[in-house]
Amino acid sequence: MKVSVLGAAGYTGGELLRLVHTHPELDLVQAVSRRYAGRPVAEVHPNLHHLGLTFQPPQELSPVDTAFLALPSGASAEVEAGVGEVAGTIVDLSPDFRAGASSASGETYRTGLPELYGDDLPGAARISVPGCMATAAVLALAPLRRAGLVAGDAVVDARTGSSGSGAEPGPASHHAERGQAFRVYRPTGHRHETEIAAHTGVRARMTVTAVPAVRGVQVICHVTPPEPVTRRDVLRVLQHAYRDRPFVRVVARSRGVHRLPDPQFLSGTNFTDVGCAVDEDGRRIVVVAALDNLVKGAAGGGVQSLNVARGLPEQTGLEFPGLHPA
Amino acid sequence: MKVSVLGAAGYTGGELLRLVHTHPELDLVQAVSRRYAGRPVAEVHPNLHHLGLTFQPPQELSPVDTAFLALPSGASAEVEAGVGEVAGTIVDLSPDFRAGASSASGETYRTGLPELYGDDLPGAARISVPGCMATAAVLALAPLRRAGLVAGDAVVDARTGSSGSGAEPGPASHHAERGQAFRVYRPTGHRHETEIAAHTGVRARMTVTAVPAVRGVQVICHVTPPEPVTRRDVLRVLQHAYRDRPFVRVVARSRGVHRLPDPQFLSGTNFTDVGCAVDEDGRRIVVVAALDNLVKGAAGGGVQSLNVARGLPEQTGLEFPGLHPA
Amino acid sequence: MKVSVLGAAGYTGGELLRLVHTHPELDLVQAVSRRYAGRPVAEVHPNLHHLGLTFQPPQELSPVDTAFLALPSGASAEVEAGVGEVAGTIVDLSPDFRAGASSASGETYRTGLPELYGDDLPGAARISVPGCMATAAVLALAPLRRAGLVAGDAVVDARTGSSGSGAEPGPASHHAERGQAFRVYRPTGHRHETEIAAHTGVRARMTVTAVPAVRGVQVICHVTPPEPVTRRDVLRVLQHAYRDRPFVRVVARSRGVHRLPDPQFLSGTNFTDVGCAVDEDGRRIVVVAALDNLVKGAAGGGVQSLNVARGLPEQTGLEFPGLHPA
Amino acid sequence: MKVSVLGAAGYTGGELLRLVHTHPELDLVQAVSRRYAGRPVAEVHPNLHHLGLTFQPPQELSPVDTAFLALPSGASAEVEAGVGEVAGTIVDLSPDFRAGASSASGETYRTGLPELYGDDLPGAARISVPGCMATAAVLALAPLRRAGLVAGDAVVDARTGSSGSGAEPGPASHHAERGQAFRVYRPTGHRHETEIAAHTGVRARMTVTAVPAVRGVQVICHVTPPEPVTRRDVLRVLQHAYRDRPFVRVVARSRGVHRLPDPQFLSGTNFTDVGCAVDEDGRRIVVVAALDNLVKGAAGGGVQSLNVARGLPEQTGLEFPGLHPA
Amino acid sequence: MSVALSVQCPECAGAVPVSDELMVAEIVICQHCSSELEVVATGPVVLALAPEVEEDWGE
Amino acid sequence: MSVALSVQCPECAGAVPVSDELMVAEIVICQHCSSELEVVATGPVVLALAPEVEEDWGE
Ligand SMILES: NC(=O)c1ccc[n+]([C@@H]2O[C@H](COP(=O)([O-])OP(=O)(O)OC[C@H]3O[C@@H](n4cnc5c(N)ncnc54)[C@H](OP(=O)(O)O)[C@@H]3O)[C@@H](O)[C@H]2O)c1
Ligand SMILES: NC(=O)c1ccc[n+]([C@@H]2O[C@H](COP(=O)([O-])OP(=O)(O)OC[C@H]3O[C@@H](n4cnc5c(N)ncnc54)[C@H](OP(=O)(O)O)[C@@H]3O)[C@@H](O)[C@H]2O)c1
Ligand SMILES: NC(=O)c1ccc[n+]([C@@H]2O[C@H](COP(=O)([O-])OP(=O)(O)OC[C@H]3O[C@@H](n4cnc5c(N)ncnc54)[C@H](OP(=O)(O)O)[C@@H]3O)[C@@H](O)[C@H]2O)c1
Ligand SMILES: NC(=O)c1ccc[n+]([C@@H]2O[C@H](COP(=O)([O-])OP(=O)(O)OC[C@H]3O[C@@H](n4cnc5c(N)ncnc54)[C@H](OP(=O)(O)O)[C@@H]3O)[C@@H](O)[C@H]2O)c1
Ligand SMILES: [Zn+2]
Ligand SMILES: [Zn+2]
Repeated sequence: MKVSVLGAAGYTGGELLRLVHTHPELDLVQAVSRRYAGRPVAEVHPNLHHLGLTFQPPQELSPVDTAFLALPSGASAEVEAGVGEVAGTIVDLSPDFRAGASSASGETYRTGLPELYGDDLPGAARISVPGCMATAAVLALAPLRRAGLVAGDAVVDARTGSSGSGAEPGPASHHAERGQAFRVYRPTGHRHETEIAAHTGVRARMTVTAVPAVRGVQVICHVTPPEPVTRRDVLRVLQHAYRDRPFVRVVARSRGVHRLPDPQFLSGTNFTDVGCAVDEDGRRIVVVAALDNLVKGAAGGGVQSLNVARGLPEQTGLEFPGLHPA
Repeated sequence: MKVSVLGAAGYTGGELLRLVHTHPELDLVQAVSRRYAGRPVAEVHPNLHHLGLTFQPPQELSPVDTAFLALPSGASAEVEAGVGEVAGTIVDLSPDFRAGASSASGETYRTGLPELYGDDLPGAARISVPGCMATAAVLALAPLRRAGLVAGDAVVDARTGSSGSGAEPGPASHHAERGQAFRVYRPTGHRHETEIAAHTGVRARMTVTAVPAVRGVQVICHVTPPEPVTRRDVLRVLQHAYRDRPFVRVVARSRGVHRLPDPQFLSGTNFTDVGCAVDEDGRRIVVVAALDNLVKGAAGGGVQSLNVARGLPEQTGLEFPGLHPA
Repeated sequence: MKVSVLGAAGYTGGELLRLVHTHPELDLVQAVSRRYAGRPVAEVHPNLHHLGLTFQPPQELSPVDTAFLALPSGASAEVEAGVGEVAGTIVDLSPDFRAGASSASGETYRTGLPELYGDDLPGAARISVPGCMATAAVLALAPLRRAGLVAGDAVVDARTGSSGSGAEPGPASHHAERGQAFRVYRPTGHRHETEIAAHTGVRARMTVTAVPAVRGVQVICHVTPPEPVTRRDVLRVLQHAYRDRPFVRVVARSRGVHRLPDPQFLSGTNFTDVGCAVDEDGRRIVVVAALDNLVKGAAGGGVQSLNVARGLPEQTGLEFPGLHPA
Repeated sequence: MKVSVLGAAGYTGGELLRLVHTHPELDLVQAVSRRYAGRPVAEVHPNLHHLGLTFQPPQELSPVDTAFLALPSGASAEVEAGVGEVAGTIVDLSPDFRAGASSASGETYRTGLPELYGDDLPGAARISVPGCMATAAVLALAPLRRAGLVAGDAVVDARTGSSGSGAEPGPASHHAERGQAFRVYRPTGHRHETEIAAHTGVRARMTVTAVPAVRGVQVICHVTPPEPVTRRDVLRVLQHAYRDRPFVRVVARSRGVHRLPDPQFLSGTNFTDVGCAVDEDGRRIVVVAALDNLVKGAAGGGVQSLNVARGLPEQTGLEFPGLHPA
Repeated sequence: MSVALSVQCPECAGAVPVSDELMVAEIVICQHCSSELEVVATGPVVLALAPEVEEDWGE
Repeated sequence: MSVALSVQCPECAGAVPVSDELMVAEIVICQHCSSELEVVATGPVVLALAPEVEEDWGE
């Protein structure tokens, strides 16, 4: 299947290049960048040095089966119609088409989250991948909600690495400011709250902290159950929900140093790890979820959704298991 | 005033040595260590190289005005009676005498938190400093509680650096495991919950994460007010509570990169920074507090309390303002 | 091909488990650990959670084609004879059999560095992988030496992450000491000097610094040429030497942020990146090399050597290209 | 003494504000910034929150005893004449007046390095502080050179934190690129080579790596002695050279985890730590030096020099000893 | 070798592979949650949570 | 120079130093919360929150 990546010089774009290269059924036609057109891809993504790729200008899009849009909010919306003319399928990572929006071609975007919308995806020609923190929180909360374990609002404490805001430098991402930061940059009112509500029906009261990591999202969801529950009750719900989902692992060990989901072990992988604990009185459930924002939270989620849409095995091209130690 | 430090080879003990050296009214008599007795202090605390100090064995305690106990839980209780025979005043950093416990000499320990118990401290001969995460949460929650802004339980999301567990190596503190960790090591049931309740009357449902930092504690307290409030209401309460408290700064800026309390700027200082935000519907208050666990959360809190106990200016010896960039 | 990993609970052992799982021609029979026998592998290596592996005790070794020894120095030597009875081939990562030592079975160990000893490896039944810093320095220096560009001794400034010293905790690897350390722990006399000399004929005067990273080795080799040279001369030598070597990339860009080899982009990969610069007067060559100590410097080097020994394509199972951003 | 700081919103400027505030003989008149004029200093330097300072525009300079110039290269040269009209003394941190250049007022700039030029400084009205890496290398090499221990060129391997390039964001300082970087950004030809030669007579062949730290410079100087020497010989030279210099500590321990100079313990301090080792054959001396680029390498060096110039005790205002753990 | 079957972990409901060679009183460990599980019956296999010492995990 | 007095910031209640040279319509900035405050009266000084553009702060 021929594919192109728009925004290939960005962070999610770079991950798409890596994943497409690994994927046995996908062939890269163009790595598109305005700024770096004509320059070697390795100048921007040194990990891909050995691939010998060159960025292409956006003016000359070749026909492809699938185009990935790894563009900032607004830019996707702007180019979508034009891209639709050369690409049968569009996978968009931006927020532009998330809430079931319509393509310029009239088709409705399906949500690129196979764990919840796997049945919607086969045959899809327009796919929009949810936000990275939203994905983590949704995978943490949706099973509990369905099992009737969520009463009232949830408090969602989210932590994010610096790659979450992309490749564009600025005062907030300057290393000397950001290197050791625990910067509560969005204490209330994060826009992912809406996405979480749309996918789970739970009102999430989020607080987001920029933490000293490059990759990784971790959410701690504090949920009040309608009646006291046990850890065992909640674990059962999670295990049941994700028994057949290759990319969600239930991680809640009672021994060892690493017991609950930790993003450090997920860099480069398409996993979301989910685990839980419960207060002694059974009146608070703590669900922890972690993922790599650039992979499961963006590029990998897009490839996974495309696999499902095209009837390929869901894990194709996404087998990297992550590293320990990290 | 002559002072000794027991546990001087540990992390809070090392900070006591630094602070005592800076303090114009305190003179160090002994830096006590079992394991390093006879060895140069600089072998353990390289920052103190130029002071030319040597560790002393615990067998030969000299008489002093004040002894600081920077010992693990249990060890303080064990030595307290003996220390009381050579020291008029004891300042204990361990949990052993926290809940108003009695000294072997019969005296009641006062709580070494001048912001709440400043009136109790003058003349005190036994001082017990609260836990580091407890201190942060208490300074965040106490004013809100007094102002009637706390209905029901609070969710307290706490993050801690690795120095919080002391100088003893182990599998969980091994650099290759801990360096990039977001390890939710105590999702529920942390013992500081009890301390917070005792000092504020608020039930804190804590979740504690070990984060990639050496020093620093940050707590995010999610509080439900009895009725909707505004950010302005909460800020007013905080400003009012800490107007005359030299070591609590209300930090809640509406511009700039760094708006809410961030522990990165507090390393080495005795400050607790406190700030807040409120959900748009006024139904959740987010209070953020940060401090250096080894200073305000331990050694500095002890020196500050001793200053108050002895009628010295509260800030004596604690003037270091912290660094930017960190 | 059936394989077992001894020392599977260690860091290079964990990487072997990961690589063997990925490798289409290798099947894991046993992941051996004394301490964790009977426990899930994921308790120690959380990245492998989804594989459902369990550690096996060393007492019950099953017959295999190849056994990997990922054991400390001394331990390999101790078990080698016994392992030789159940395994046709042994790949040892320890220093025990490095200098062309003999197996208990009488066979000579071949050096597991296909870039230099590729012709020696086909058919080999005993393979010893060189040290991680040695590998980096050897790949940097060998081509220059062969080209007659090295006069006199070389100065080798080596930097290493904390995983280089394995999974065993201790005071030097305690996070609060190691997290921000630039610890020159071996200013002179590192044992890899001997290995470098043996493989290149160059006397390397090494200085080794423990730096704030978990994975990664970087060496800066300062070489005096017999006569002034240009950067182009040196690049030509490197390009020529590694033209057909899949795992050595010559990285020396004149544009972009990342121009010379940086270990941050090599985590998890089997690459060694090599690049160079030359002083304006042509009298000093600076060669920079970087690799992942646990992969190319150990487990990956072992798998690569086994591939060559068994006539498989050299890159089999070692395709992961690394991440950007890291 | 009334002082002003130009470039007060920058990194060395911020440190000057901190040091001036601590200094009993210096009173801040103006913290000058073009971009932030009228804004609270704490918006930029959160550590100074409690000081209640406001940036002033450069158009309205008040008369002062001393003006500190913490401006980029070129900017100092541009404003120097004007500043000279309102300030009796100028302390410049930029490279603009380093090689004994002349002030617009005709006076020659003295070198702000009291360890070498202490006799030159009393009474000085124009002081230029050397570069940060140059300072480290000069303090490492000068005593050896004077003792006749340096034959030929030295290789200087320098590592620098991200604050070394100031507060201005850019692609190379973007956190996701820089956070884990070992970026050999100046393998040859660094401009500090000239400064080192000028102050020591040694040709330093430098290689500079940007490392994962915010503050801190560390240099490893590899020196060939004319004849074999012992570690003791070299230590003796260093001890002798710095016996009476309060800010240079000779650190070369034979026990403990931290034996040679490590910048992690120098953040915020005005120390340069210097230590050494010698190859077994006596033919290579390794001298390690470390400092905080923003303090001893800039702002602190300026204050120290001003102290000497005005006849104040050299350490005034510079007493902070640094932190352990860091 | 015996056929790989699986039963639910009584703690986390994760799938625990059990062979028909398991005997009563043997301990198996759940891969998902690390719980130690005691075989309390066979044919079919029934697992129960074994009493476990709460291990300290640092910090 | 004028005597340093202070009034409360209308946003955060922090102390804002005001001099008697302040004039109506001048803007002062609160050191505590960075709010821009407009002088709406003098003698005594009264401050009001000035309308502010919500500045993006990255991430
Ligand atoms: N980073 C994450 O963790 C993450 C997670 C989930 C979703 N997302 C979403 O994924 C999208 C891409 O994010 P990213 O982090 O990869 O961003 P990024 O690193 O900033 O890269 C975006 C790329 O888009 C190109 N671009 C920028 N403005 C453009 C415009 N107006 N028109 C066309 N091209 C433009 C740029 O390349 P040239 O200038 O070279 O053309 C740039 O490299 C965003 O919508 C983001 O919200 C990101
Ligand atoms: N670290 C923090 O952030 C923090 C914050 C608030 C409160 N605290 C409390 O402060 C106390 C000290 O903590 P820390 O982090 O400084 O600990 P630490 O780094 O582990 O040091 C404790 C020192 O106590 C000595 N010691 C250990 N066991 C002893 C025993 N049984 N009897 C006598 N001495 C013993 C040891 O020195 P020798 O073996 O050389 O004698 C050790 O260096 C603890 O109670 C802790 O809970 C710590
Ligand atoms: N780390 C590196 O970067 C690197 C690079 C190149 C080469 N190497 C070499 O590779 C080897 C393994 O290094 P590593 O870093 O993986 O070490 P490691 O993390 O310390 O693991 C070694 C494992 O060996 C087992 N072990 C320890 N002592 C043993 C003994 N006496 N007998 C049998 N088993 C024993 C231990 O497991 P149990 O206690 O559970 O049995 C341990 O997990 C070493 O020889 C090292 O020099 C390492
Ligand atoms: N960083 C170090 O480690 C270090 C060490 C030794 C020496 N130095 C030298 O110290 C000087 C300052 O370095 P820094 O790191 O503090 O730089 P910085 O963080 O970039 O700050 C420089 C400040 O100067 C002001 N400025 C910039 N351009 C100007 C111009 N054309 N005219 C007037 N003001 C201008 C800027 O403030 P406004 O825009 O707000 O006016 C800026 O905040 C440089 O010359 C540097 O080479 C730095
Ligand atoms: Zn289980
Ligand atoms: Zn205000």
